Amino acid sequence: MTAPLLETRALTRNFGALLATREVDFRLDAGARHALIGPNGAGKTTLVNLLAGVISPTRGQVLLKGRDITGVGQAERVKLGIARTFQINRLFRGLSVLENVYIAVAERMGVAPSMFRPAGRRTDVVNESMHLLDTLRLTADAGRRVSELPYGRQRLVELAIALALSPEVLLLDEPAAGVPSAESHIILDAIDRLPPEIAVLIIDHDMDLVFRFAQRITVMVSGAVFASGTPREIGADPEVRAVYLGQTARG
Amino acid sequence: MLLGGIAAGMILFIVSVGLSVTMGLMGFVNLAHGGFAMLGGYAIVLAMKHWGLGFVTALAFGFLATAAASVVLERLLYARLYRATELDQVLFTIGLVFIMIASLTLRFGPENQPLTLPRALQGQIDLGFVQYRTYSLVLIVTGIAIVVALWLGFERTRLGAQIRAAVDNRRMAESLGINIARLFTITFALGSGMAALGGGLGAEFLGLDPQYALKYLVYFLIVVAVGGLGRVTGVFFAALLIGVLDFVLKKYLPQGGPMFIYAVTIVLLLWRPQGLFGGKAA
Amino acid sequence: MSEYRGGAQARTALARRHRVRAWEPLPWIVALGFFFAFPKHLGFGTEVLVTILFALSLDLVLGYAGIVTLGHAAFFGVGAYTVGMLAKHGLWNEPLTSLALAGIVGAAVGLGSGLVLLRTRGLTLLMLTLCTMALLEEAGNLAHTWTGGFDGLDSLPIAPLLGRFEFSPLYPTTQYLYVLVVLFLCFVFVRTLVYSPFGQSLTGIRENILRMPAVGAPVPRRLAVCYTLSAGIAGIAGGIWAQANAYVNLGTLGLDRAATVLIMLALGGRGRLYGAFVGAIAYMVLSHFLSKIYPTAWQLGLGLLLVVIALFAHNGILGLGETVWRRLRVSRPLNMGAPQHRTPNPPL
Amino acid sequence: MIKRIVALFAVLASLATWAEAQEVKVGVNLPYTGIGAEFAQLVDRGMELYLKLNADKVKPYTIKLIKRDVKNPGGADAKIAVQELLTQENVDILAGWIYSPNAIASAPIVTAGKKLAVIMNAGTAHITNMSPYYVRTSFSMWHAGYAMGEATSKILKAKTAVVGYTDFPPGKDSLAAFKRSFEAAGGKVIDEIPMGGAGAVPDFTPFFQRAKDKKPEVFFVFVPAGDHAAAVVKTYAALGMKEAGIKLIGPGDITQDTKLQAMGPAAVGLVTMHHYHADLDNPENKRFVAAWKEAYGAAAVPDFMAVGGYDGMALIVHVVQALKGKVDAEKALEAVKGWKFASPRGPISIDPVTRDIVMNEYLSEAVMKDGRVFQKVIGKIDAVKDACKEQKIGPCAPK
Repeated sequence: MTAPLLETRALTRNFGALLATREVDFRLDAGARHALIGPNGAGKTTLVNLLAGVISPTRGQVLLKGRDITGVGQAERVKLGIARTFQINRLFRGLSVLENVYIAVAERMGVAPSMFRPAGRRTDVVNESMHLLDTLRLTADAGRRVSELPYGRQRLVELAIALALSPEVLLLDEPAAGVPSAESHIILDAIDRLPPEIAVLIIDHDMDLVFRFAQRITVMVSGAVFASGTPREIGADPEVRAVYLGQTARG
Repeated sequence: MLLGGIAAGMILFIVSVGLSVTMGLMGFVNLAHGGFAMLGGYAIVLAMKHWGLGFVTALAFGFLATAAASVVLERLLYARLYRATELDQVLFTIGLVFIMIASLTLRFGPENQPLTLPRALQGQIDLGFVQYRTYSLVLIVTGIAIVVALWLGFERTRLGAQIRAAVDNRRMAESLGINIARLFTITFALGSGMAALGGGLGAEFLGLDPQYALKYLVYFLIVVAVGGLGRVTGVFFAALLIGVLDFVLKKYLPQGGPMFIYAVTIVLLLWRPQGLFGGKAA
Repeated sequence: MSEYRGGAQARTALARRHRVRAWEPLPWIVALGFFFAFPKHLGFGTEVLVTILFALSLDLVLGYAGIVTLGHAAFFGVGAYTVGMLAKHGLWNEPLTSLALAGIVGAAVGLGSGLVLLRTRGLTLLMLTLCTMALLEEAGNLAHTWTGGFDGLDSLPIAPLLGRFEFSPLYPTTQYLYVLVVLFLCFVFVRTLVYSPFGQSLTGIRENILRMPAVGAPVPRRLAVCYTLSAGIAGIAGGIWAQANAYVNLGTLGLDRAATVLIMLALGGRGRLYGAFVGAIAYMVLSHFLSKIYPTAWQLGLGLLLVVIALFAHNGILGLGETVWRRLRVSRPLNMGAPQHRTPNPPL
Repeated sequence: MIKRIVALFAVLASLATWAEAQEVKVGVNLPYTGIGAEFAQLVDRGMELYLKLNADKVKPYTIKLIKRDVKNPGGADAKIAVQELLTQENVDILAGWIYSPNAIASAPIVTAGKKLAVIMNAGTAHITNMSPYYVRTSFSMWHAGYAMGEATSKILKAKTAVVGYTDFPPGKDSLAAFKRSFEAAGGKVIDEIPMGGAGAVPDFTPFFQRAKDKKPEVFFVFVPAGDHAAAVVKTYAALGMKEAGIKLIGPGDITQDTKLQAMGPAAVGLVTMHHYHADLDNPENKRFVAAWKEAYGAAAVPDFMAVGGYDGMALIVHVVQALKGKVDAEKALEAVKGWKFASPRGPISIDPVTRDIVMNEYLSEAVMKDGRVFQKVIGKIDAVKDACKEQKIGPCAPK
């Protein structure tokens, strides 16, 4: 068996007395479509933060392609190919959509530290950004300020920024959260069209989305991995149904 | 012989505690806080001078008058800027300070307004083992009484619990049905009232003139930053620490001037960026 | 708007935003015109130009990177003292080289303090920058054999510019043109910087500092670079101030100066390059003339002005102008001008 | 016809120059706003009062005061103010300067501008050396400091002293002056305590506690007049230093008249050396104080700053009269040298060598009299010159 793309070993993080994640062993394979579900407060976002390097674990390890990256910071992990989106938009609200994506593309291409050439003259960055917006069907909005967009399209920009980093691992934290149902298909379509070589981990409460999308599902409860398997296995697991699926309010 | 430093610390505490709580609660950078201390001090000193009020009555008057004035300002102006950027808040409150300074200068002139303490509080007191400045002891006792009262209020009352909850997690508090806007109006009024008390009580040491609002602002801010936002006990210990340290350093190393306090603040803040007792992100 | 047109317009807007706009030579023409029209006001004019330069340096950190600092005068003062001490102690008084040195020393102090301080935010950062500046000021007072203490260093023997042009204390014609040229060069540098990918990433930090690490940006390092460059320009501003006045004192390091420049920038409009110009001129001209009429009135007026700016015109005079302009030309797409500052949150 | 028109124009032109000669423009720089606003007001009122009381002495000329706010002791604003007074307003005479740093910063401009410049307060000793056009009608820190050192030893018979001073140049000047004469007369300064800066009034308790612990016979304090002084007297009383047998002495800044009554009984026993206080017993002063109260209210009282402005304006009027309204700087300097005047502070003159003031110094003790604090003169030294320049100490030595 080859080493998984991204793996955690006994990953534990506590906030004071609260154990946000405990002894999480988790693996994400190359090109995977993996969903992470669980009730509120189960530690899903904490796990994403641990994977992205926003916070460091109290104990345990994170490995990327077999290499221990536990001590590697957030920005460096992006360079290693781990990108993420946020549950609540974190966009450059006062800037145009193009500029939002430009910032990420420039960062990935190593152009960002350059001080003397005008940003607009870096046609490589601009072209790449426009191409990306094209694939997400955001071209028409490229010149508009993000804060002026409807929320659904803002979520797309959130995704665009992450994709601009050409990740190998993409962590999507509730990508459709807050999007009115009339617009949510935009997000779902975009997720469907994600390049197959990217390994995607998605957190969501929307079971339709999860079951439509995922090849594998991990269920977390109270900070620990409760069950893991194919959608069919998870769907059929009576215990999962008892603790989670049965009581889910949404989806 | 730290009593002098402790007394100075008490003044710092009384003025700064309101600033800490309101900053912690709303994240509002209120540089006009020293201005409320000044307005209160003026109210107290002038009420004694012109209306012949007693010291304690005048303090109560200053507290109420300043609290009332602050409510008006809070509702009319501050409330509009709760979600504004830090810089806008800084500008707004600096502007407010300028208006306060200019108004007081126009009305009362640029000079110091001397506080005349009741005779009983002047001079020295014999503690048996040592002679000490009576008023310093009065300040220390008052300061301790205030911190105990505030602590009890914070820990034991519903209002206190609401404030603590809101400081720790505003969203959570809101979802629990706490009316943040009302809560803030109340704490803002209380905080400004406290500042007024501090302005009046401290006038003996710090004087009282239109520049007061800016002269001591840095000290108040240092105390709040070191103590942590929204932490009554944190501010208390920070005020004591700064007061005593300042006193001791000035007495034994007067050559260094106020340099040490700045150095100490820098070191403390680098060591604990959220303040010695703060937990929440600043 | 068709998809194609929207994309093309956004692309052109980005590709063209750094281009010199038709009105941009105007401030420089005005500045030159001032030289000939008001020969008796050149002392004031020089002070205004230096202040613009200083405000411009602050705009880089405050307007573009979004760092609120109350200690920017530290770098101004360090630059001024570099020039002052070198000249006063007979070490070096050639203007151009000592000015460059002032910039380097300012940048060095900026780098040192930036690496340490910029990890913090909010009130903590505000207090740290303020205390660092206050510490420098006290140190300056303590080291009076070198710095002249409270009195400062007076009658600095600054050598003639390029060996030919004397700095006259009473008719500062040389000073005015010299400062104008330096301001222009620094402006060109800052302007280039803010339209570069580096500048774009600074606006990213300003707009959402939490997102930046998630796109792989080394935020602390980038902020430190920005802070260093800004400190260098502030150092040049301080150095040239010392040269123009043949004088330096502790006031160059004071909170007064740091707060005033912040107010000016906010008044003019931050993150807009020309906000520094508009703010410094508006502030200084108002102050100059109003306080002539009635000094306390100036303070009252300034207070009211700040309150109004904070409540109703978050982006200063230029921001107001832009809003009006945009209202007049509703259909134009965004990004025709400089990178926009964050939209203010609506009041509750 | 043409001839007539030409003649008319000639007459008009000569009238115009005559009218111009009638008006002398005096450019005043004072910190009208900020921490020095109170001082500015005193000097300003002093100047205005002289003009008001002596309108007949000014005739046939008129003196126009052009006032500029210099805001703070930073130097920069003062420099621009002076520069513009010279280049824009074309003033004939400059006046003002509360703060020494401002006078120091302005010096090169004053020199380049070639106008008589009357310093009405700034007291750092060597300032008058910095420009040949500087003339001082206020004081040098050495006037009171040096005299006090001698008096402390000879009149107060003290052998040990602690010096506390505000840590800025006038404070250091005062310390140096006191120490020099006190130790020359056989006394000993056992501790020197810098007590914070001039910007904000510190809490003096730690410094005074330190002084008290040293148990000197006298505690010589220099702090800027105003709020610093009020706080000094309060702290001295509150710490019981009087009861501990330590005498508080200093230049008159600590018993500034405008603050004295507010200090109340706490001030009793203070011994100061100064060239002026409102209780001086001479006819000029009686007239001056009465006029002051009439002009500015019964509660108002003039002080040494007010006198600096008053006497400064007297000097300016003298110069204007001597030069018949055409104030040329070099001639003005000649007119200034050796000028004598019966000031509210007693007879004064300008030292022709140093352009600094020569005046009496009064040793006074604060006592209670008729329910108010009264400064009783207990000693007097006539015609005191600035000892710093007399003895050519440090920067006071001529360049």
